[in-house]
Amino acid sequence: MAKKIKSVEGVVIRFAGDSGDGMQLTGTRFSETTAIVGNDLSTLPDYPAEIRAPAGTLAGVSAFQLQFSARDIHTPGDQPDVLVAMNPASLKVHLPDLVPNGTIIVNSNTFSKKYLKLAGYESNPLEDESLKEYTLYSIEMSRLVENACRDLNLPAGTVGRTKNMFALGLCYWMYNQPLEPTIKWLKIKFSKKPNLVEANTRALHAGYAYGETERIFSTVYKVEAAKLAPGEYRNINGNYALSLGLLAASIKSNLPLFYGGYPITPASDILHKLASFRNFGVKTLQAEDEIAGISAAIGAAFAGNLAITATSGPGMALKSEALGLAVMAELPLVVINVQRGGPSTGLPTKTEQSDLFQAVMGRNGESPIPVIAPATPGDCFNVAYEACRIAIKYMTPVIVLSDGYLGNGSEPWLIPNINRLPEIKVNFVKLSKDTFMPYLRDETNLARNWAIPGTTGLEHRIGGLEKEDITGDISYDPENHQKMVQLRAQKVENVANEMEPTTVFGSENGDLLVLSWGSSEGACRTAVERVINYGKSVSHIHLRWVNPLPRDLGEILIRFKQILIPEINMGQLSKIIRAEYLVDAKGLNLVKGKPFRAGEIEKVITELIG
Amino acid sequence: MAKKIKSVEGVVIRFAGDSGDGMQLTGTRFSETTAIVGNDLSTLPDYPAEIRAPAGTLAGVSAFQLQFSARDIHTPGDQPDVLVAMNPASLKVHLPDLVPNGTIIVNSNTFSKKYLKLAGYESNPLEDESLKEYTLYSIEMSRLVENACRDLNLPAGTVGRTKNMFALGLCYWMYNQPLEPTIKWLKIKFSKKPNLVEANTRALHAGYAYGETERIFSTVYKVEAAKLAPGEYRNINGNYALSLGLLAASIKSNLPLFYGGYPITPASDILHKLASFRNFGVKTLQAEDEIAGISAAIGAAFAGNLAITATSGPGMALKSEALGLAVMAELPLVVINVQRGGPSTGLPTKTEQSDLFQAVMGRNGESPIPVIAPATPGDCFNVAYEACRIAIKYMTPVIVLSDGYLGNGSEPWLIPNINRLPEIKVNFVKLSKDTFMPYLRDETNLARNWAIPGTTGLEHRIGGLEKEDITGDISYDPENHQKMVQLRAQKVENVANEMEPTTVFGSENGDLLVLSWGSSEGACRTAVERVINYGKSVSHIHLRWVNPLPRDLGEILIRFKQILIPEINMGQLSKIIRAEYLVDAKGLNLVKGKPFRAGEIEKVITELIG
Amino acid sequence: MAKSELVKPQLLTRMDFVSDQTVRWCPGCGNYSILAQTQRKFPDFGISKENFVFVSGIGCSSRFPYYIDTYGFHTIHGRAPAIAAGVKLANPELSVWVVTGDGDALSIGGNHTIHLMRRNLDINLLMFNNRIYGLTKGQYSPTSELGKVTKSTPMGSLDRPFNPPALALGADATFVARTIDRETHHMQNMISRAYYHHGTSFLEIYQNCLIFNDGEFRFLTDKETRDDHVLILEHRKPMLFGKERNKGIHLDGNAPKVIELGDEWSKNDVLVHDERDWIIASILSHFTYRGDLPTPIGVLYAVDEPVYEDMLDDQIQKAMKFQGKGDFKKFVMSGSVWHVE
Amino acid sequence: MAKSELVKPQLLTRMDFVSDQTVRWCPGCGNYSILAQTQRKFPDFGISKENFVFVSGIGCSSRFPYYIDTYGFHTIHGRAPAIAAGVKLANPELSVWVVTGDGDALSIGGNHTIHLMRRNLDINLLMFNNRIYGLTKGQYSPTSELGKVTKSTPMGSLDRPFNPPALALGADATFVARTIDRETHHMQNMISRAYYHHGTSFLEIYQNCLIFNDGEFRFLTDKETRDDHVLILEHRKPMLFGKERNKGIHLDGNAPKVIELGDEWSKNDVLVHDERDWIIASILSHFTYRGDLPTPIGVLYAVDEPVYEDMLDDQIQKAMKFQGKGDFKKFVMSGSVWHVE
Ligand SMILES: Cc1ncc(C[n+]2csc(CCOP(=O)(O)OP(=O)(O)O)c2C)c(N)n1
Ligand SMILES: Cc1ncc(C[n+]2csc(CCOP(=O)(O)OP(=O)(O)O)c2C)c(N)n1
Ligand code: SF4
Ligand code: SF4
Ligand SMILES: [Mg+2]
Ligand SMILES: [Mg+2]
Repeated sequence: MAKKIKSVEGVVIRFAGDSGDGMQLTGTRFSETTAIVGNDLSTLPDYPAEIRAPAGTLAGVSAFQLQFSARDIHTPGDQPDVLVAMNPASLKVHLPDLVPNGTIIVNSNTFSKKYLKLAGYESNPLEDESLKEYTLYSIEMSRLVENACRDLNLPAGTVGRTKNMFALGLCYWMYNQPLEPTIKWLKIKFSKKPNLVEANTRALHAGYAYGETERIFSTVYKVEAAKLAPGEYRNINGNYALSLGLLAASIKSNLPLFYGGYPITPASDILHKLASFRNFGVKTLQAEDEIAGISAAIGAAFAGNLAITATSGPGMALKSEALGLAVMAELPLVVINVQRGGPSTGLPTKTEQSDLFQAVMGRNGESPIPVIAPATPGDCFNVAYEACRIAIKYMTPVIVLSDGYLGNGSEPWLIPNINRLPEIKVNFVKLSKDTFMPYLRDETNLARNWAIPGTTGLEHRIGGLEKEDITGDISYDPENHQKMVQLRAQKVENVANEMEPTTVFGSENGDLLVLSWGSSEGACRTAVERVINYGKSVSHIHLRWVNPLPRDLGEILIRFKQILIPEINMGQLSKIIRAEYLVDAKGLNLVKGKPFRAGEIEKVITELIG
Repeated sequence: MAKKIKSVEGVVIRFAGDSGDGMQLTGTRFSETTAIVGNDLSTLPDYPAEIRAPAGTLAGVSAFQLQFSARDIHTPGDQPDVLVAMNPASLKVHLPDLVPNGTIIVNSNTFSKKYLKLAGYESNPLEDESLKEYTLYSIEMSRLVENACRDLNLPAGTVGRTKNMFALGLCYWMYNQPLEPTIKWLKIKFSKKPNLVEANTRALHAGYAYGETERIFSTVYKVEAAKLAPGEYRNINGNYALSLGLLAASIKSNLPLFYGGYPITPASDILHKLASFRNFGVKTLQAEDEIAGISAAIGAAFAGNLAITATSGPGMALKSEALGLAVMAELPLVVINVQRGGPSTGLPTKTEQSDLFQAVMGRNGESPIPVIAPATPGDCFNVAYEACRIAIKYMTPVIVLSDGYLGNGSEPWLIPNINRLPEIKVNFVKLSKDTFMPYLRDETNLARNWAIPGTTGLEHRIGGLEKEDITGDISYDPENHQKMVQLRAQKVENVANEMEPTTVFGSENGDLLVLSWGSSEGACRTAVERVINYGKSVSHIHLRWVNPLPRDLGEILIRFKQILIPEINMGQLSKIIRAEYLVDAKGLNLVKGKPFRAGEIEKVITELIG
Repeated sequence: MAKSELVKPQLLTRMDFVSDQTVRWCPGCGNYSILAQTQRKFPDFGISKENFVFVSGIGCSSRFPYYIDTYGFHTIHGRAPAIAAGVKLANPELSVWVVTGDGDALSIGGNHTIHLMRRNLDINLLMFNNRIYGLTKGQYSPTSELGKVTKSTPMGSLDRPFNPPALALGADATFVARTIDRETHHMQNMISRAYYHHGTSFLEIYQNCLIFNDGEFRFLTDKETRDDHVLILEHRKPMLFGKERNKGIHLDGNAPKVIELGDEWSKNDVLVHDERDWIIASILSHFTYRGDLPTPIGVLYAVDEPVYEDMLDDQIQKAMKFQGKGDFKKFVMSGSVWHVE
Repeated sequence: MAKSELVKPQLLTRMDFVSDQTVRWCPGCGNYSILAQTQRKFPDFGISKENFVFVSGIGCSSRFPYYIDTYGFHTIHGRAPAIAAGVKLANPELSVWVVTGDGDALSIGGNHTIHLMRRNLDINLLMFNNRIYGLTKGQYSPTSELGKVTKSTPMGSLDRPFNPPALALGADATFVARTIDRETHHMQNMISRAYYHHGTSFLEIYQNCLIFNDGEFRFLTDKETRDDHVLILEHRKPMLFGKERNKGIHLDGNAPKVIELGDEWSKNDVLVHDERDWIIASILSHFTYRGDLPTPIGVLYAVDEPVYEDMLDDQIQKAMKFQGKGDFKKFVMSGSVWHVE
């Protein structure tokens, strides 16, 4: 059958299956391919907290959603157009999200009595009428890969595990994508196991061929390359981009990078990545706990390294005492929190934005710290870099609030030219004729001196007790304490000097302003774009720094009749904005372990402006 | 010379000397005596962070201020009327606070060249003209106690150390106070060292006799007994009152009290006190750190004890992860933070109110906890008791925010009748025919079930992962998470049901409302009393619960033209009030390690209302 | 969740300890066996279900409490020993068990673990040692051998590992034992010994994580290699091992070495185990990472020492006896109290 | 703060290590002597002042860095070992010293202390053991003897104390030594030994807190009792002590006991110290809380083992050699990169 090729602007696919079915890998491969082909894309991995929950159960379902598009897109899509379901449980869990009349592709070999029961199906949905509103492709993937690999004499289990490649091949066919990048990747991945390369390649081809030869698919879709800014691109997830941002800051500041941290989902990959940068001189210490991780980083900062620690919510809680020390010692330190669902252990593999209060206010005493948040996976690079720059320039810890969605999600990333990144100047104090004063401050930004051990003649002592202004000696003087509290606050306020004037997307005033921070940017932007298209007077501001707030924000906010702040928490930025500007900001607060869908925000906007 | 006795309403005395001079003890004895005599009183100990800083230095000065009065007073006084200075350094440090024309009593034997130099005096202030505006009594206390004790054959050092008793005796004479309570106390204190009883008693008498016989004092003052509510009184400091409140709650709830904690200034005394209550069945564990302390308490709560932990700022930071577990597990737990100067180690022996943000917002995830704060040392009893009651009734951790000033400060305390304290009902679940559901909630207040190990048939599991509503099973379901986040928030909101209607001191509306929380109550009340006396339209509200806020607060606030919130921090309650009610509350924010003086607040009120 | 039919403790069976929660470990994980042995052994103790409490931290191992039908508390990473201490002190009647992993117990929780041991509360601590972080997907742990290549150490780990029994002995533990996930019978014995020891029992259980550290203990479990590598300790018995039980441990001064019984060496040259000898236990603990010595399993050390909660109860009894049982009214009225009309 | 006149390291004197801050310990505190011995010994090491870093936690002892004129960091309670590790890893050229107390190092900081030891960074840890919490005014510490009456334990403490050398050995420390505040010369030697040991050096210093625990070590420092209670260890020398050096340590099986030289026992029966023997060190470590045995001071144990920062540096060198020195541009351009016009 000749391919009937239909051009579409974008597609949302969700791959779903058992934890052992390799769905994360399938999704990642598909993303890589569409990225290379030139689509814009955005991904959303979603996996269970268990390493491998019992096969076939609802708890064991792992999924990966991606949107690829010819347009510049901001989210992994609200609802999948296509659901690939490798077993009954994954169909059960994910069907409710599918668009009306969407496409379902299933591995029908797994729809046995046993697995149907495990998934809680009374009757086989492939056979009863329940899926009749959808376009259902029910394919015996397991059998087909078995056929394809018969002569390889591999164990049945090994062959069975290639069925994800079948599904992938089929999707490549449907969306007119090349197989080569995946084949190349397989060759590298299994370079020591040629048998596996062969089996997986055969499965991939089998899936592609299935599309080609079976008459069930009437149409093939084509998504044109997106008009992205010119340059070199790679597909990148947030944790990796963040690691590269730190690395770039180390190179540009000419400071060795020291990382001290403790593994925790979803931040561990930052440790993994940095540990692989040994040839850049990067030092990593997997510490005994989060406290030791940040403590070692503080020690390294004292000794003149670019000091980093990363963690997630509960680990951040543990770091709060030591963070206070970094504030008092006024040492540069970048602390990354890849947020996850809370409170307590909460939902460790799900995303949330609920550690904002903790970042801004979660310490004893008056303990101000600048807080910055990336908007997209690729933006994690810039934000990490900027955090390092500010930490060094202002001699302060800086908190980066990423989240699980950004950390694991990916998008095409315009590879930056390291030469064009802003300078990071480090001015270690050198011996001079003047008596050295550890708490003497830069007149403009109030940063104190950084004098590192090993420097002749600058021996001095710092610590967590209140310091005397300028000398840094211990001081219990009442007036000095007041002064130092104010100086530390003012120094952090001064970070606002670094900010560009706030850009308003849409008109400069109007009926409603959507204000966002962190990973909600994409969904907010998409929602606002949509309602602007309907002719509504709605604008969008995205905050990169959540502490301090931009100096011009107050005057912008009052130009709008209503303010809506969507957050994956119960209204934390809302509270801060209300307190600061006394504006009646409304929150859209969903805490479901998932990023916003643009549609959810669009709906509320529409309700608010009637 | 016959005593000329003059009646005064109240007096503020400050005893100051070297760390080794026993000023805390002197102050405490004077307080006890005036209390027994029936004065109202309020005290403010102030000592250095070092155990015993070098003798004679400014850093080594230790002081104790008290106000005793015939009126119901709320603070230890703004400025001392009398300064007792046992050495040059203490004169140097404390003279600036003395009222104009105030009285100075010094031990002139210590004004040697060496000590004058250590204190940074160029010339002897007793001899130059610098003190001429004050009434100066320069007395050779060291020599006089030496004389008094000569025949006791005690080491010179031992005799020298009784000079504080001389000073005390002299003050007793000046303010017409009896010696007996102090003599009785000396007998008990040194019951095993009769020599010391004798020496100290002689020194005390010598001081008293000095007043009586020397002609330098023209007048003796008398402060009439205050008109306090009838009943039995004792003098009590905040940490002790708090310990008794916990003990009372243990008795009334019929739950054994378990305390797990780690020593830290200024909270350690709570551990010390509770550890001495063994005959009440109280169990205390000095844990390896703050985390172990709260963890053990959480374990004890799970097992059905009344579980307590206490600490100060940095220790509170360490507890934040475990606090999140208590929120998720919904177990009753009382967490006490006796706040001190921050950030970091800060000013460990000074007072501050800067851990409010940390208490309300300092955890990962949406982690709401009720927060209550005592207003006076005696109020620590009620607040501790109330915290226990609420923790048990609502199955929630409750944070108590005391501070160094309350913890160490003392006042006469009307001993409560334990029978009249509100009931604390504990409903441990018992086996019934219904399947047991650990997260089934009380319909009215939303508290979940408390079923303790050892109860037949109720075996169940709880933990830090998100729980399914009602069953308590682990749940990653998005809708369930949203629901549980809201339920936990609502449960804490419901604590507002327990509050009496807010009382406004002064008129129900007017030019300005002073809003206070915690230990600033006394200074705020005094200031407001003063300006009302001048005919100003100013009122005062004191918040006992800072989270949740009283339901009626919003409607009261808007009745005032201005709102002033004095806090020993940079405006933490202010931010919360602004965010909640969108009122333009102004802060009076002093962070100097000291409680407010009423005068400081009075001044700002006057400025604001013109 | 709880069954309302109640069974007398002496009639309990394994199934009574199976909870209604689906077990969610990877198929083939060593944890399954540990769970099964526990559920098998518990009925023998003859106490009713409601008196058992399992407290765990975070990790694959720490999911354990969900699967056993007793009281359970799945807490936070590393804090289980401290939380369990609170449970025990609140109610010393309970039989309290901590389930923890090598990371949970020795990395983030190291301090609580050693402090529990020195305090010697009567708590049984089962440490599932798979020498890896399972739940966070494969970083090295404090028991991973030096040079271990993992996700966080692509060029090999740089930390000399802890030797858990040695650390426990250094912390003055009163009971130190080891077993292996595949030694089902031995494990049941060890669980029983831990249960009956009055004081903190530290039981290290070698556990295979087949996803991130498969085969770590294969030499101790494979039929062919096992007998030559496992030394089963028995109190007052000579330390013999090997397929033919013809190898033994000999002390050359203080240095342990393997001898083969035969012409040169006889049974008399073989070290005799004494559970109460701290030095022997220390020597045995040092076999762990050495290739030339077998891995001891069994009770390395067991002595009776004062137990924290017993002494606490003692103090309470004494205080009540000498000061009188606390009477709040009397108490607050004593000392400097005055009356205002 | 810093002096601008610079002195060549070989010409430094004690006074060069005296900072401009007033020392604020109680007059008579044992800490003064420790400070003085450190300031006396440091010039001997022949490195310049700026290469020393002192890191401390919180406690009376932890005020130490303020008083010695090197780089110093007075951090937070219990975390000094971890912070010091960061300092050392950031710049391995520095001579890094941790000053800590028995509470700081073994209570809240216990975990960092034992992890530092197993990692074996080249850091010198001086633990001032006064068996009490000084700064918080007199609660018992993890080294206070069982039954200790303090502010927090009015009826006596219930925790069996840690034995610091035993714990260090259990954590596989490579250098374990002990000295006493009053043994000025011995202390200087031990500071020197710690300095020259490559790897983590754990030096326990008995220190008298005359305010809250006066006399705790009197039997080891009083002229009359001292010789009969202190056992001075020397490598390869028999363990003799007593005023007449006529008493020795004898091993009866594994059990140490005191013998008196004379008719029954000769010098040959006396155990010879070997710093490199873990078992001997373990036996010695167990003398601590026993009345019948003397208190060993000196180097209990010292061996060479791989040092963390050396291995880390090795990895970096290797990676640079085999992967090439990192080139950011090349690196981000490798792999799946595509071009958009
Ligand atoms: C405070 C905190 N830090 C880190 C984590 C992440 N975390 C969960 S389990 C774990 C280690 C698991 O290793 P182990 O204790 O050996 O258990 P296993 O999974 O191997 O059974 C880590 C680092 C966490 N949950 N909480
Ligand atoms: C997080 C935290 N917890 C508790 C304290 C209070 N604290 C300060 S020093 C100390 C113990 C001091 O004992 P030790 O380490 O033995 O030192 P010493 O004063 O005896 O030299 C404690 C509990 C603190 N500063 N920080
Ligand atoms: S990851 Fe390893 S330890 Fe965890 S369940 Fe799977 S096999 Fe077991
Ligand atoms: S309290 Fe004790 S340890 Fe602290 S300075 Fe005084 S004597 Fe020394
Ligand atoms: Mg493990
Ligand atoms: Mg100490």
